[in-house]
Amino acid sequence: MIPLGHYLFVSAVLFAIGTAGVFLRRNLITILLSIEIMLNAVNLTFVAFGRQLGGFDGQIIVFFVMTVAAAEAAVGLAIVIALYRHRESLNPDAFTALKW
Amino acid sequence: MMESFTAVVPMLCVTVAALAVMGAEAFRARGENLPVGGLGIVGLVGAAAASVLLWDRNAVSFGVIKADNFGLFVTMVLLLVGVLTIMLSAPVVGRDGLPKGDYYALVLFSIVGMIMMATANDLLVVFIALEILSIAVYVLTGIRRDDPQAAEAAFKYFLLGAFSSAFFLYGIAFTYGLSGSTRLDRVGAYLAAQSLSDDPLILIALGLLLVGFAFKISAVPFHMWTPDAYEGAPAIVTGFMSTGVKAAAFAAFARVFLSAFEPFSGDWAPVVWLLAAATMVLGTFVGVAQSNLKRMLAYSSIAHGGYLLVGLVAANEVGKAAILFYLLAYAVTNLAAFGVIALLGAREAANDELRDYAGLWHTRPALAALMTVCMLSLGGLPPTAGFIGKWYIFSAAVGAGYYGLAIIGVLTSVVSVFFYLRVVVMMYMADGPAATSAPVETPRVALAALAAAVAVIFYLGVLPARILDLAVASVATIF
Amino acid sequence: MGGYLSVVIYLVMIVAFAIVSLAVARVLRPRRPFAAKLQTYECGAEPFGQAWVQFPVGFYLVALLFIVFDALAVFLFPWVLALRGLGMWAVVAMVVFLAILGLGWFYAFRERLLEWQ
Amino acid sequence: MLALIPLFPLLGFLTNASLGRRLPKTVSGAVASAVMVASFAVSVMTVLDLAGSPPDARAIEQVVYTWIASGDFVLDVTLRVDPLAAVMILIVSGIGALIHIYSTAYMQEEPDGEYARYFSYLNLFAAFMLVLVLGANFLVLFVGWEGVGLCSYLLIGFWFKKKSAADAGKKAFVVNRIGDYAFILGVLFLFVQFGTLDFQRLAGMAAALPPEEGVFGALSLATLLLFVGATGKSAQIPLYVWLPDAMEGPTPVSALIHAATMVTAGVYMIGRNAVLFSHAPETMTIVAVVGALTALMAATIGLVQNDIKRVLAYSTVSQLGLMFLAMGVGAFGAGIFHLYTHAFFKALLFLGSGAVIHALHGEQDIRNMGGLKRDLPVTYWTFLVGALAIAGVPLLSGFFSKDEILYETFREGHTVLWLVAAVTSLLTATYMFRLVFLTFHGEGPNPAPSHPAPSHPAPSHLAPSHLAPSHLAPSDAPSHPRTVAPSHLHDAPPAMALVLVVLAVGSAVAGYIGMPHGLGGDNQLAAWLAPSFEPPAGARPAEAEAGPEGALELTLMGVSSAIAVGGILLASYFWLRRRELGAALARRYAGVYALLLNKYYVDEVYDAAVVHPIQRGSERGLWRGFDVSVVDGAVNGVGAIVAEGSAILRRLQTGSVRAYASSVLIGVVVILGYYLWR
Repeated sequence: MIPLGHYLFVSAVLFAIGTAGVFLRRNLITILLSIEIMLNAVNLTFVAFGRQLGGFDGQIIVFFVMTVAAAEAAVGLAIVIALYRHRESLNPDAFTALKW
Repeated sequence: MMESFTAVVPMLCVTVAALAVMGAEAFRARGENLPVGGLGIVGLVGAAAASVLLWDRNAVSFGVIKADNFGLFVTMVLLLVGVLTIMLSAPVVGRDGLPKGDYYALVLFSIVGMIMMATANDLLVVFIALEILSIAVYVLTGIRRDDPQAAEAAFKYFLLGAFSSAFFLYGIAFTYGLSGSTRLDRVGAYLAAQSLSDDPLILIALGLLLVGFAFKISAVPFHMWTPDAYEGAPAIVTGFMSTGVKAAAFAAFARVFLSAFEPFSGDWAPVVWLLAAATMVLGTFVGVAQSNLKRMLAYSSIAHGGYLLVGLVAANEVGKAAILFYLLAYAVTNLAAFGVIALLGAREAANDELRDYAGLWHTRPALAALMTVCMLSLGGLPPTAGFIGKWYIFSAAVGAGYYGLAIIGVLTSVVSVFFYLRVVVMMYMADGPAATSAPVETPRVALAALAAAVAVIFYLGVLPARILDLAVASVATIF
Repeated sequence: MGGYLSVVIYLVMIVAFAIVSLAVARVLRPRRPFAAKLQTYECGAEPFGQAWVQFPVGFYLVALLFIVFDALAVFLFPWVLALRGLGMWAVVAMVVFLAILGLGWFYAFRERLLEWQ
Repeated sequence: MLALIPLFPLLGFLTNASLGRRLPKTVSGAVASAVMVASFAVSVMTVLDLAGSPPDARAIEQVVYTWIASGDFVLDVTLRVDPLAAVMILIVSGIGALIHIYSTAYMQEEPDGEYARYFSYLNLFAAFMLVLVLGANFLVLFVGWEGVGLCSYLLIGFWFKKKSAADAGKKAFVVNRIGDYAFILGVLFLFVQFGTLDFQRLAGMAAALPPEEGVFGALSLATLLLFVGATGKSAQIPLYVWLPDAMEGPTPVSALIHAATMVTAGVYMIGRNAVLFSHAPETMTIVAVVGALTALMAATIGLVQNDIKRVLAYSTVSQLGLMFLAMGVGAFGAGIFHLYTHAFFKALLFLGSGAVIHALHGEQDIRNMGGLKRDLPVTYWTFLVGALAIAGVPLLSGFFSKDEILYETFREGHTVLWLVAAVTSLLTATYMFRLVFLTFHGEGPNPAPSHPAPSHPAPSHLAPSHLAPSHLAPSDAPSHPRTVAPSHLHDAPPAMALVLVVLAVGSAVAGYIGMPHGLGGDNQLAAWLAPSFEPPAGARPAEAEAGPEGALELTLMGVSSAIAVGGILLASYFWLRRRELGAALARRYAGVYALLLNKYYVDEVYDAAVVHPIQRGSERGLWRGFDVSVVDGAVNGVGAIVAEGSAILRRLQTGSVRAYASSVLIGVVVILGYYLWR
């Protein structure tokens, strides 16, 4: 059996990759994907903990998180499309009309 | 089985209203104009009635929704916010050509999320509620599809919201892993047993949850989305989200940190102290330099979040009750202020620059007078709700020995009066531009909502005792 | 950990092989670039336009709707598996759930969101 | 019953604020005046009631309701009349009523809506002022304190179309806010120390403590903070700069708010907390010194000012300084006595100057006046009474009160302060009679020392930086330069004349209520007020009542009489008999003259230190073509730190979503880092 620490380490690395993606990628869609990676890293944590603790709680929580993530992604995509229609750009740094 | 539904009845009422709005819009004949806002108000009033009946019952549904008095108090505040929002929206939706069904349904769904968040007794439910309300509010922020600023605001709000909710969820995962449950009572029991240990995982979980909440209540340094989102969104939506979201987030924040994580208050209180101080100072000082009224009020609401955090740090009996009282006072005042801004806007021009308010007293005296009361209340001048709220917060801080926070709070609120009074100066002591000078009939419903809000502001300022007793009773039952 | 040592060694070797072979190729190969050689390889077809193709927005919208209904499956599968033990309440709950989704779908349909734009 | 006193003006405010635009002037003016008279009547009844009870039990209390209850701390909205408050409500409602009546005539040229707006503010002010003096604890007092500040601000800027008026309003507000910082902190501090904000309870608790002799303890700090608040409201060094500018408001407002009532709130507040202050001798010394310095400084400035209201404004600052001096040396009764007489004669002087300005259609520069004695007999004679009273000529009200301050100061051993106060008295008599002679005597416009006498008001850029343009009326109201021949001038209309006469009688006789023992009087006022300055019964320490030192008192009285007469003679020598001498003097000591004329350049220093840095910040494009003059005025005073800091912090908000995300991430890293590596 793989010890819990390994799972947690992998999920932490995944989370960090997602976080880095938010900062490093210059395309809105990719940034959305990075956030999905972060959420999935958390899902991995849940499943790992759930298995450690026994029972199905962890997995069931993941179902909910997945659903929420899907809804969030849907809205995110819609907002990005709306944004794209106005500015013809997907570079996050192009949107600085609101500041100060 | 039925018994377990009692605690969710208020939420069900609002949900049904939201579905009814969608259904009515979906099944209506083309071109038919339905008063769907009225449907929403019916649902909200029903939910309010249910909340009143639930008072003192401590109903629990499925173990995860707990309609205790604390939750019900916040629920009532949220329902009030909802009713006022819908009443103030009526003229705006028609004027700006917003999709009616979407708009009202989203407002109602986000209220469901808020109520769920305020009454949640389970971290996972807090997360789901947070997402329900956030997703609805993201869309509401960008609901003006013809406005590039609205799209930008929605996008920034969404991106940062999703980003921070990932941290929040990570915190929940650790809490779950440590305590074996996401239920607050079980988490609390686990933490109480560990309170002497220094397990870094507990602290990581604590820190991540803190980040999630701090983002939603826009505490510095997690506030950056706030001014942009508030400025870009339609004024009435800004009013709604600056009050409703903040109230719900604060309720959950207080519940989680003052019940389950109470044993670790020695660890989180210093951090929240810093957040509160930074939030008050930054919100106030940057607000001084704003020339756009919506943006100025955005910074002001950041600062108000800081005052609320002071109550959370103090966390004595007065402080807890003060949070509830302040939430109510702030919600009513801020919503009314944004309501005035919304009513002054036009489809082509938002008219939300400070200079657009010049001479308002001469063209629309009623709105100017209402706005004056709101500004005085936000500035914490007696005899308005804002003054009493601030008084309680600061006296709680003093009572708990946090003199530094109290002094920072007093000083920043004195500075903040400058920018609130600038609005009053503009309205009374300047000549108006053409934009807002055309005398327009203010719609009755909206005017009634504003008048009611101002009545509440004065009621809370002059006769706060009753509401405060309620607030004290609400916190006494759970913490 | 011991059981996974072989995997780690395997992984290291894979990476090392890729790096080494690419590096060796770079050193040994002749460099004579010309236009056709530098072109993007598109299965023999003549490449045109930018590599970053703009998909019509309609695709995204369909994807959007798909995601929403896709999430439904997450709840349907465990429900089906456990239905026998759950009884009537589970059926009612799922019907309500589906009804709400259905209402959403119908709303989208009436608002002409499902039409190809 | 007590609640009725502020309630009447509040009703007046509500009526005029809601219906005012539709009411004809006569009605809105009558309503506003009637509610004040009603309030005065109730006050009189209350005070008679109070006088009927034995001196130890002279307090009527009304708990309106429980306002705030947090934990053990319960705070009621309580109104309490004790002897001190009794004096104050009589002054506020009485003088207030007179000024309302006067205003009905004075503001006659305003359009209907503006007229009602004016009276609604004035009523609201009176309501708040009455709350201030009736409040039985700090929080109720604070309600009034903030409220009068707001009203004063609105009234100074009443003619907002005149830029100087709008600026003056903002200046008053900003300066007062600075004082209020300190005040709120002081109140909070007292709350921390004593757990109550009720004046009587505070006094009882403080009385149990030993005085903080030679140490600067908690009580000293709290009272010092309160005093800083008082310097804002009552225009003392260093926060006095707003009051002279406040003269941009309508003249009756200057009379009511900036002379007779609101500005005395600081003095009242110290009197109200006499026990606290007397247990903090260090603070008391500061109060006395600040008061004396302010008195002297303002008097010297008043000597050379040329705007009739500005002279009176500086005289107000100076007289307030004397009151603080009295408070500082522990002569609370004397201070309140002077507050009381001052309310009469200063209101009279302001209203008299209002009548002059009214007659001259907005002319305020005394260099363009002269010889008005003929045409404005009522105004002249009443003004003269007021001037004699403030100068301290024997047997008029000002004499008794000022003399008592001087006497008490001397008796307490503050010889230097006594000397300062005596010089101030001399200057007071001199500048007041300079004003009288230049305005009412002589032959009409007389040449100014350094400026050619403008027949039309001087353009403001020529005048000293803060000298107001002489327009009284807003730009759209008729405003004639003085082209009317003097013979066509008309004296004050009946309503105004009546008020002037009433106040003149008051200024003459009001002092007899406090006639000192030395002159065979029995100083009823001091006896009446005494219970208010002592801890509540039970906690009162045994008193060693010093017997009146008749001889000393009479000697000092003689000195101050001589000072008053000397001052008047000095003025008559320079400005009546040998006018050219005044001009010559000004030329000879041009440096001093310029220093005084420019008010010691304090405004300029504040400008350089506070306002200019902000404007520099503003010009860096922060305000983006914004109407700086109107909107930013309120911010200009906040302070350089706020504005510069604000500008820098604002730049953090770059608009880039990734920068925002980094902010979130930095927050996460810092919080988690703190937890893991602390």
